[in-house]
Amino acid sequence: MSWVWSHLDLIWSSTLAHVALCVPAIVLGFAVSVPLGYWASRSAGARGVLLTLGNILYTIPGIALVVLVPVVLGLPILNPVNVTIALLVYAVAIMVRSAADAFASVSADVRGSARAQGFSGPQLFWRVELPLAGPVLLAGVRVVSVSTISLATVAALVGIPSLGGFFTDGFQRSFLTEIITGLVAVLLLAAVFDVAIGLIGRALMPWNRRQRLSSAAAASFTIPVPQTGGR
Amino acid sequence: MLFLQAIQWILDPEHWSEVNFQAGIAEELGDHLWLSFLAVVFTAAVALPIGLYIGHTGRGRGFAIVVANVVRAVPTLGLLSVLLLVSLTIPPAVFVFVLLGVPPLLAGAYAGLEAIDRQTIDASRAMGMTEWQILRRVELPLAAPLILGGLRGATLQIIASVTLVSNFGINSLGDFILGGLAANDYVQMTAGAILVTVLALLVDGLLAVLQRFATPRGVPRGRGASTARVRRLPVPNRAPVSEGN
Amino acid sequence: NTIGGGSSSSPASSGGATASGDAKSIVVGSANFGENEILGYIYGGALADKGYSVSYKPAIGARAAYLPALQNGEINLVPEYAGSLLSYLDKSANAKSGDAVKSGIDAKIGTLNAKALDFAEAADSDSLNVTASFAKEKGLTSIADLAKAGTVTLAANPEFATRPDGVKGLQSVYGLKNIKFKAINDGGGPTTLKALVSNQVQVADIYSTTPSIKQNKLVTLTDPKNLFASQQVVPIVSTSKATSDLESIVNGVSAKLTTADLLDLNTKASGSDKPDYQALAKAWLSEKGF
Amino acid sequence: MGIEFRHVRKTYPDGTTAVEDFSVTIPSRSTTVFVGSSGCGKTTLLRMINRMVDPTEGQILIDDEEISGIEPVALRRRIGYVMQNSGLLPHRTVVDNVATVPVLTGTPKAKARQEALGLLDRVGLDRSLANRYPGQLSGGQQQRVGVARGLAADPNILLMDEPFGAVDPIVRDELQQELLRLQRELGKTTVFVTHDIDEAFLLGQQVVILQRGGVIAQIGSPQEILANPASDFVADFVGAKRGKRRLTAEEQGAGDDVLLVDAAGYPAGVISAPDGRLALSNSGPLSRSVSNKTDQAGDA
Amino acid sequence: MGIEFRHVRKTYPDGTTAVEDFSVTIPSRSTTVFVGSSGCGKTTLLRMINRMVDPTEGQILIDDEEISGIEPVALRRRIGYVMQNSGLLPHRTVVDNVATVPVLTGTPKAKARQEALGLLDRVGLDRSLANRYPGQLSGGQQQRVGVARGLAADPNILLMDEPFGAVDPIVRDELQQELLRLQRELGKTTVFVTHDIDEAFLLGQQVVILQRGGVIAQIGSPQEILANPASDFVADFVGAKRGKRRLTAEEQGAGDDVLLVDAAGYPAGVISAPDGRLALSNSGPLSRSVSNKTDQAGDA
Ligand SMILES: Nc1ncnc2c1ncn2[C@@H]1O[C@H](COP(=O)(O)OP(=O)(O)OP(=O)(O)O)[C@@H](O)[C@H]1O
Ligand SMILES: Nc1ncnc2c1ncn2[C@@H]1O[C@H](COP(=O)(O)OP(=O)(O)OP(=O)(O)O)[C@@H](O)[C@H]1O
Ligand SMILES: [Mg+2]
Ligand SMILES: [Mg+2]
Repeated sequence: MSWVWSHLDLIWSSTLAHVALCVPAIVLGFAVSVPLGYWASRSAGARGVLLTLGNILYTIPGIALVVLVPVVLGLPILNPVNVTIALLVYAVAIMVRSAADAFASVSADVRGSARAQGFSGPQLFWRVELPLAGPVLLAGVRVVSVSTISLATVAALVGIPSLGGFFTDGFQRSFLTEIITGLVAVLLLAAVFDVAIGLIGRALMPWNRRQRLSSAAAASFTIPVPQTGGR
Repeated sequence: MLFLQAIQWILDPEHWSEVNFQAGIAEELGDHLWLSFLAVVFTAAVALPIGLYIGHTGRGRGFAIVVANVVRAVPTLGLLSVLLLVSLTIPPAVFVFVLLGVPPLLAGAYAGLEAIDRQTIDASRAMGMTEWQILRRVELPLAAPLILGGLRGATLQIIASVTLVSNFGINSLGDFILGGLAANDYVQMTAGAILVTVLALLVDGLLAVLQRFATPRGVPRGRGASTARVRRLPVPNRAPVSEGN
Repeated sequence: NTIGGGSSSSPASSGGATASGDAKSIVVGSANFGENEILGYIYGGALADKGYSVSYKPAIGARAAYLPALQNGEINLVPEYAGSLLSYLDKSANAKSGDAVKSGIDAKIGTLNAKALDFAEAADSDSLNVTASFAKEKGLTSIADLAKAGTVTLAANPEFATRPDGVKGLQSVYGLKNIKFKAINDGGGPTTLKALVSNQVQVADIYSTTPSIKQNKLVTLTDPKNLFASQQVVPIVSTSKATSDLESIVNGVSAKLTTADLLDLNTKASGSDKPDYQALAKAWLSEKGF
Repeated sequence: MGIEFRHVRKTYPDGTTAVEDFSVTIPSRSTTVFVGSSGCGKTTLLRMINRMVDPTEGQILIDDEEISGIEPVALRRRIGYVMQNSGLLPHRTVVDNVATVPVLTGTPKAKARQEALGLLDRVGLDRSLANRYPGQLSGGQQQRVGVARGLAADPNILLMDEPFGAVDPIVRDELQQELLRLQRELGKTTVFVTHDIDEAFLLGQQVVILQRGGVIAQIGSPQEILANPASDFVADFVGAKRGKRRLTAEEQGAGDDVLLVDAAGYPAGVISAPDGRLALSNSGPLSRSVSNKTDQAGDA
Repeated sequence: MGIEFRHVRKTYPDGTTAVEDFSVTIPSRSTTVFVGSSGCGKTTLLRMINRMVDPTEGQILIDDEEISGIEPVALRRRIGYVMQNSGLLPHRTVVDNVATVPVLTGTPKAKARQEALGLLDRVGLDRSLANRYPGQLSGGQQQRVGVARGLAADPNILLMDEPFGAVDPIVRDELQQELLRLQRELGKTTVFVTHDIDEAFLLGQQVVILQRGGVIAQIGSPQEILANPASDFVADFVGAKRGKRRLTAEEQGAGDDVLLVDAAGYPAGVISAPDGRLALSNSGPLSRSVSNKTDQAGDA
């Protein structure tokens, strides 16, 4: 325990580094997945292709992806962007499916009636479909955020700072305290993100507040995507 | 091109028996599958009963959600480090992957049961089926596609993640990735990644076929296979069917 | 600082990919095992004392990861081990003596846009170890004796499989055909040790300065045919940063670094109170009067 | 086989009191209809009969035996149950659905199937549908299968919870007539739940009009209720107050027919009235006449 | 504002021909009801009017202007549309739902909201509900909001697709009366779709009875159809053939009232007939009398 107190600054800086790896992946993953998911919800063909592709990307082992990204993209080896890109790939692989489900979950009745009111195509998307897909999208983002944070620890295997460093270093030194510190830090960070995203969702979707908070949480559990426990 | 070279690497028969004095593809593949298989079997042993219980009774759902979310946040690398530091054998590794597989399968099992039209179950109960008969004859067959969907998720997840054990000296296809990394041999590393991905997709495809077969005839195929959606005629607006005993 | 980046002894940028431009700002990298990280902090600390702005990228990984990083300028200084470095640079090299190794390295290191500075006296070579009971049972004292031990499995870092002085060397130099290899990616650390002690493997490559050899009463097999070249510590520096001022500081450190120091540092590092690598480096520096 | 509710009360775990204090006697071999608007407790009452719901207080007796002493599974196998949306097993063929309960109770499969085919005839379904899955049937056909399944164990009691609520009006008419025919042929003790007062009056020999909380607003034969609504609520519910049931003759057409409209102006039908005189008749076209009904209600 | 269908045909991409060859003129400022059983093409016809569906062949004209030349979004904003399950936006409050179209067409938000509140009054909804979300309303309340929303842009045409199909019978009665009142007050050209013949007769000044494929079985005022069904199909559909509309007087009660039953024996209502004589009246209690109706249908 005293080790933890004397290394708070290190824990903090590792946490910041970890956050810096994850946040862009989560945000970009969301931004990329929404249009793809929308497309997949509109066309069965696109859905098949995108989800299969997602599955394939998803099964590429984490270390391989982290190492191959700079080789393929020609980026510097120690650039944290490599890890972020790898995380982004996984985030999209998971998120496209839930985005597709989210848009598919928008009631056809509501869509039809909005069209009948005279919503134009873009108005329909921004004012009706996107907000109504919100709860399921939110559930998807929560899954992605948790798994991204957990997954980002593999950065340690290629010498990029993250909370995963506590695992590799602790392991080499047979130092349980350090590994467990890392574990706890990752879990706490995941929890903080989860709560924060939940609150953002609550603020953005007031109509969803009363009836369906629990069902949205349930959806995050129900989405039968393979979850990334962290590889 | 890297990818083609990697395919060539895999097709080289020598690599199937030995790679750099170490276990070849055949042996690593076997070990990888075995470890994955153990993990999947134990995952099923843990997640199915719990998932079926939750789905059938509707109890313990909130608790399961919390547990599954926490489990999902646990970094595999960290947990492996802890457990393998304590004992460097297969069982702790299997335990870690079971943990990884439980959330998707649990979700599949319980979502599968929940997606069944309440009226179907209700009618079965009203006909005089015992709870066990309802589970066996109604819920399991109807939920089979989603349960197998969950199993697919768990399996995919486990096969892809087992590579991590190579870090700790346990055989898996990850050896090719780590070996390639250490020797700056991107071809070997890509080959390792391809092997893992192809293995995962093959097993997934196999399960998908199984899922097809398990989909009861008469139930509309396709995702969700939800019987909750077959009603076609307008139904008077009513409180959700919440009765039950 | 044991892990993680971003810690610098000066306000220099910590995350930047390259530290070009200012010759007085240096990025020190290191391999992913404790001793090397400590060495990184020692060299870095000495430079920081002399007004360099130093940042660290510790625990990058295997040689195949950090040397390309040096080559493209993401790091500027990294502590290396002479023999392994030479066999990385020149797969066919078979120089054994210190001078031959030095000239071998000098001939090739230009490809890394880097320069090797003076060797330290301190050396940390690979060493093959067996448990005392196994040694007794099979009557083993030297690597050559392994020939009579039947099929044995040897554990080492993954690169041992492809290094010229790895399994290949055992075959060509000692004629050993009975070696199976198992990669364990912890630089002779706890997993390797556990595998050895539990007889999952019979031979383990553990750095000679690792305290666990003594602590577990392992038998280090002698290397009569000098398969493992002299592994003296040699700092290598990007050519662009290699001013004479920097060289003299770094060489000054190397001159005082002994094998005993390494063993001592490693013992402390894995001891029960788990001190930080950076603190160990600092302590060593002040002890040696820097 | 009569059914008796004695001061039955049901409070659900969440605190909703669905039924407050309900006592009624349901005569055997006739149809009793519970009618009332959504949420008034109809389903709750019905499901207490086969112990899908257990009362919080009070007793329910079937043929003077308290059902709380009967094992629920055994009880349910003796009672037919038909519900809206049929609740058929989507993964079993029509014939297997009908044969479910006999198979559960140990009838050999072949025999149960054979009998199931007979039941399909009985409810007016073509045998060619026997090997279809429920999803391949129309809503009306599904309901017929549901009725056949309810009859499969040859139960003395048939519970029907809005069985025709979800089908087309035309198909509903057919099913209602079919049910009347079945009832004449089989004479089961039937408890029928609906929120459609027209349906209640058509099918019920005894009609129980319920208010929220399972409170009985009126009980009696359709004629009694229509002629003498016990309260404003009942009058309103059966439409008498709003004048819907109070018809007026509007116009003499070309022939003898007079168009009758209700208070809302909605044409309710035509009647033959040569020169404005009604032809009175005391026996309806069906045996199920008013006097007949009153007799049966008297059984209660 | 009249609507005219000229030889309209609709074949969906999957090959289903929903409407074969449909021609009809819908008079302005009155209510035309399309009635028919499920799948006969009612919704398809309705949605062709606001170009939610485009015909495969034929033309549709509004006030003699071909709508294929009007931009769909603009057209829809001029036409009110109300459907079953209201189709309200679940993420907008009631008042915002009602104000949707005015806001879309550029009315300042505050003004649109103010007007929306007025519309809530108009459809009989309490203003206190204005800031609720649709999920917090009952089904009947949601339908009222749906109607208010349909009226918000003050359209000349109102399309209603089984708007009351999913609500309680009692609430449905209320809503139907409300709609009649609104129609009297506002006089929109209303096209109403239902599969309930009673509803069609109650609401429609012109009723179009449809067979599968959008084939017109009969068109006319309720009285015309009821008195002279054009075919067996129509007779069957309106219930005349089965005798449901053919009432007979059954029994003279204590007072002047006579109970009328239909052919199935189902009591349809009571009529005052002192000494068996009907009191004839040529004007119903509502201004919406038969002659009135016939006039309006004549507009077509
Ligand atoms: N399982 C339950 N738990 C809690 N409340 C319930 C439950 N089932 C029914 N209720 C409540 O009890 C009351 C009566 O419900 P019930 O289903 O018996 O009504 P109903 O008359 O059948 O209505 P409907 O016509 O809508 O089917 C309602 O307020 C309902 O919300
Ligand atoms: N988008 C579509 N694609 C293919 N076929 C369709 C589509 N919409 C409707 N149909 C078919 O066209 C026919 C008429 O459909 P429509 O929805 O107009 O009927 P409806 O009279 O409104 O029925 P309901 O009373 O059930 O609403 C049906 O056979 C239906 O299956
Ligand atoms: Mg009910
Ligand atoms: Mg329709």
